[in-house]
Amino acid sequence: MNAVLALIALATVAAAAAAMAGRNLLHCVLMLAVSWAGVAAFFLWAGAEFVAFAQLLIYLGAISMAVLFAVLLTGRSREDLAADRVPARRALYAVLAAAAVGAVLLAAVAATPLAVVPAPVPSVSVRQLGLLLMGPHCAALLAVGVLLTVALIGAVVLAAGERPEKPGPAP
Amino acid sequence: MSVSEIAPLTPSAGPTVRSVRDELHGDLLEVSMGPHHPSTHGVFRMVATLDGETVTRLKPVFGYLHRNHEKIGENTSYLSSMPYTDRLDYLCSMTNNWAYALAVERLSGQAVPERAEYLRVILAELTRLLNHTCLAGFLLQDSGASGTPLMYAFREREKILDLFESLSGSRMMCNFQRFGGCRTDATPAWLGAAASLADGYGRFLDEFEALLTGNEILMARTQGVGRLPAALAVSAGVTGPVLRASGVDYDLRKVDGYGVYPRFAFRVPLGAHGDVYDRYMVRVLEMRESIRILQEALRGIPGGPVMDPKAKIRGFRAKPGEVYSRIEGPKGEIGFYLISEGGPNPYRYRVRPPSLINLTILEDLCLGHTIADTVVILGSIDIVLGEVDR
Amino acid sequence: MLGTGLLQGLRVTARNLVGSFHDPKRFVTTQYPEERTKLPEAYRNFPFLVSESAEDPMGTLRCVACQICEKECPPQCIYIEKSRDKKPDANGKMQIFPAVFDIDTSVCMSCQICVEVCPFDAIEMDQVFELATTNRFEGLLLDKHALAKPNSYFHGIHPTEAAAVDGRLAAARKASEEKARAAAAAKAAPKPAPAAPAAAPAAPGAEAPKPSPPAP
Amino acid sequence: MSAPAQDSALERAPVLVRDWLTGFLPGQARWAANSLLDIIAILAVFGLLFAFLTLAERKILGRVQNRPGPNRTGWFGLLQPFADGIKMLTKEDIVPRAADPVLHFLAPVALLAFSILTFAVIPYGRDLVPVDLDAAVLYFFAASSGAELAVFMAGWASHNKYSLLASMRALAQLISYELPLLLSFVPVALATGTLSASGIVAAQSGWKWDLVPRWLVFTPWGAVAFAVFMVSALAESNRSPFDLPEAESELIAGHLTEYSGFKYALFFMAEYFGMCALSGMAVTLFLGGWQAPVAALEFIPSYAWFAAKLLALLLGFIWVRATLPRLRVDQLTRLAWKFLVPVALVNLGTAAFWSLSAPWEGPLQLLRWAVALALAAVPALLLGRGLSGDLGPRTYRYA
Repeated sequence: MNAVLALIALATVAAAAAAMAGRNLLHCVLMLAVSWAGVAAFFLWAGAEFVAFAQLLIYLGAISMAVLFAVLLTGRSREDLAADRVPARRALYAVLAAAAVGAVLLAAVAATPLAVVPAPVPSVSVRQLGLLLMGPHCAALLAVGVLLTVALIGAVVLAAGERPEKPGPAP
Repeated sequence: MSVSEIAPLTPSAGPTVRSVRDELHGDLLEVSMGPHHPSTHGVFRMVATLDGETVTRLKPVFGYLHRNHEKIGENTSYLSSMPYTDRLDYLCSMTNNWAYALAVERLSGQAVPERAEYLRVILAELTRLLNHTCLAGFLLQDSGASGTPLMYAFREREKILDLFESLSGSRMMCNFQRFGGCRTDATPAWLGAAASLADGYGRFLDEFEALLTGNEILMARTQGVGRLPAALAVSAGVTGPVLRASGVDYDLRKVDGYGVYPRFAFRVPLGAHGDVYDRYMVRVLEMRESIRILQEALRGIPGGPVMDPKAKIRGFRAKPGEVYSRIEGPKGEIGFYLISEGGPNPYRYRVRPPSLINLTILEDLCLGHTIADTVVILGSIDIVLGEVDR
Repeated sequence: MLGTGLLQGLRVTARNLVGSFHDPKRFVTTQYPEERTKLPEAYRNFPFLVSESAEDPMGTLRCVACQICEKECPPQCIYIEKSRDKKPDANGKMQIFPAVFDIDTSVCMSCQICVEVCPFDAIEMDQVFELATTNRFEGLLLDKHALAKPNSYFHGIHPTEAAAVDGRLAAARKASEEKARAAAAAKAAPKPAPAAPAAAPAAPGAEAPKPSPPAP
Repeated sequence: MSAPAQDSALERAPVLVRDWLTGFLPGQARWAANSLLDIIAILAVFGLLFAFLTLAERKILGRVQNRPGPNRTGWFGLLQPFADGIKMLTKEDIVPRAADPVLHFLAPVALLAFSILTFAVIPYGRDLVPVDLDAAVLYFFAASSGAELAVFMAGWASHNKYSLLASMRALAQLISYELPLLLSFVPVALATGTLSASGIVAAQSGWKWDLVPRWLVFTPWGAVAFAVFMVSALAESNRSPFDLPEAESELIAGHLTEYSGFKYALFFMAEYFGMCALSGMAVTLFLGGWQAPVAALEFIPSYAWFAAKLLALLLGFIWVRATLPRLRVDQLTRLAWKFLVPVALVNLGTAAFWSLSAPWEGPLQLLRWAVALALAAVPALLLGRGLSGDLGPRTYRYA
């Protein structure tokens, strides 16, 4: 079983690395999408189908689109898309920051006693998931719902407000 | 910045997406539609500068079909120019022939027998039916209906073209009118076939309107699009259904009363908004009026000769002088201006092309609309490149 | 309410779909190579030279190489070279005949002006439209041998027009014979009259409705 | 359901064939062989369906336009799809020099991959579900949402301003129609209580008063949801009134401009597979999957019923394509945001009311129907009038 897990992990990390190192910005965004698909594969391996498909739907469907639009609409022309070489000094700072964060993580992982035998994979059907969401975790769900609605309304106001009322025949 | 100043699209490895820097709107995208474009009714090019989707500048480029028609007209005899007038607006050859024949008859003071006048009115109204049906079909084809209305329009057009073929010998290049009447006479069988076509046409129009007029998508695509104010239409010299759709009451059949039109009772439909939907509806209502004229003319056609017996075929020489005569073609006022010095061929031969003159307002109609609208607006103006470029 | 127009449109297309299976009015295409639509009699495409008899087309061509059609043809696609010697035509009168009579069918637009201006009804419109050839130049340049077709063929494709033309020609022939007979009689009767009457009768073949051509 | 219908030979034929083929293999290998057989069956059936769907579309379009449609290749034109296939294979595959080769190649492959993935969860027959997932419908929408990424890749990679404009439009259209598509599915989950496709089909079995089958389309909210689902399916598969990306009349071939040869055919295969998948899901959600409409007709095998309903919906797609003109981009997105999404949201309320009022009896049943119908129809009418604003037939004066 671990072979599959290792494979997925390797693929995801490789995709994420490619996303970071790519020269063409669009290739990076697409590699990012592939890494998100890798995360969905993790969920599938863990047996949580609902979360895996939700992850696929939301990240691959919507968020990658948002990132692509952001890249497209801000990019002035194609030259800006191909990022140039990273100067040495900035690369050094990047490595240092990464090392610090890595050290903290490693310390946390080392400190917690990991269970040797992997916990039995709980099979949660969609119905139970729904009941859980509506039951004990209802408050969290509603909070997220409100947050998303606010974001949506904010986007609408931003988009609608930005464009001056078009002269000439209103469609 | 006019198109000529913009450097041609250099095939450099860099961005071929030509973005025209314009401080106000950021990147403007310049898209050239045509001359080889599926929806521009022939070789016609529109260079549209887009801000996102909406058109900010639209420069029509034509002349690809220029065949030097008027200079050839000066070098060939009066009779030999007649077949070339079929090639002007190749959808309506009968009305082109009539306009040219009328000009030469006015120049040489020739009388036309009664039966020929009636036959000319019948053929002109058949051509109007044919042209407006074709237009409605093309308009829908441009707005995306995958060919169905166009095929129905062409099915009916074939019936009319069969009538032209059995009368003049050719479906579209009829070369049928002569100075002083028509080349051959219409047999009673032909008149019967024309009458049955006219009676059946009303049913076809009902089916056609059921498919189109009430269609919400078509209404959404055409109402309020390409609005032509009456003042601009009159000052730009626009004529024909495009002008009447803006509410200006100007139909040469009523204004000039040429031929035997005053004898027929028919009405001239007028639009109120002057948008693409009105132009489409005015043409459909005009078709219904043409059917009434056709039925009346077919009932009232007298006997007698179709050709003025004294008319000379060979060595025809018009009296010196100049004339401008015009008729209400399906696309607008088509006129011929001739100057004759008494020789076998005219000194000056000029055609007033309604398509070209109606085309001058294309940019005014398209500003503020999207690319999809420019195609529909161009379709509603109803141009034929043979007439635009001559 | 939103959508009724769309439903109406759908009903029309449905009626056409069903109609195309049983109603001939709603199934209009003919499968060309297998079925062919009947060409109307007045259909015209590309001219041909009329010859009196089918056996000897070159000998009995009506054309007298007067080159009027060459001048009047709008796209100038006819090329004629006169012959030096003469040959007797239908009325027995010695006439020039065309040594070379070429029509470039790639230029010709079948406008039928040549038929109208021809004083001798020597050229008529054909109904042939399947003329695809492999080479553009020689293949489409028809010479007089390819163009000549007998009068019977003309009666085949344009019966009424052919009858009218033959009627006119017969009338003209009868008129010229009577004139010749009257002239001969006048010449024979007043034997003693000193001089022979005026020269030969008017050129044959000039028909009433087509006034004689001015000097070319 | 009467027992004999379930295990009549014809009904169990596919399963018997499968067991006969892979019966001898041990557990794990047998599962692998079975799924391989499923894949082969799906690709064969839907591949052929795609081929003959293109032919059917051209024949029906022809018949609607009073002409025969392709009848030259083979008998009644039956070999036309293969002729097209060979033509597409032999056509030269041109890649523009300035294009981005990786994305240009990857776009059709990704689009086809995502649209084929969606076939895995549709129940084709009584127990003919390739993969019976618990969250099957969610998987279906997740896979079909991947198509946007591929369409964008196609548009951007061909480095041509027409396809650039078209891929922007395509994205706007696909995203704005994904919402009503999902929202119109939610009441089905609410009514049937499960996300698994076979569960939904099972919930729609049986007949009310032994006449009307319990398909969800016959409930007031079901009809509205089915209409919204079908309109969104039309838009998601870029079909007729919404075939903006390939709007020939405006942007030549949209994001397909720089594609030729077999890649161009792949795009169309993906579009047709998408169309079949969405119709298959519509049949599963609203038309009772493989249930027979009348008890008497139970002897006809379940997969035949599924095929009949699927073909009926596909005929509807073609019929609409033959008739309706195309919507403009802004009208298209306005239709989605200002009409379909609100109607779908209100429909949620109607479905909730419907399931809560299930136990009402006698006169209350009529009241339940009345309220449900009002809740379904009134917002649609109001929003429709709001949407079409000043559009309407006009009267003309004569001079």
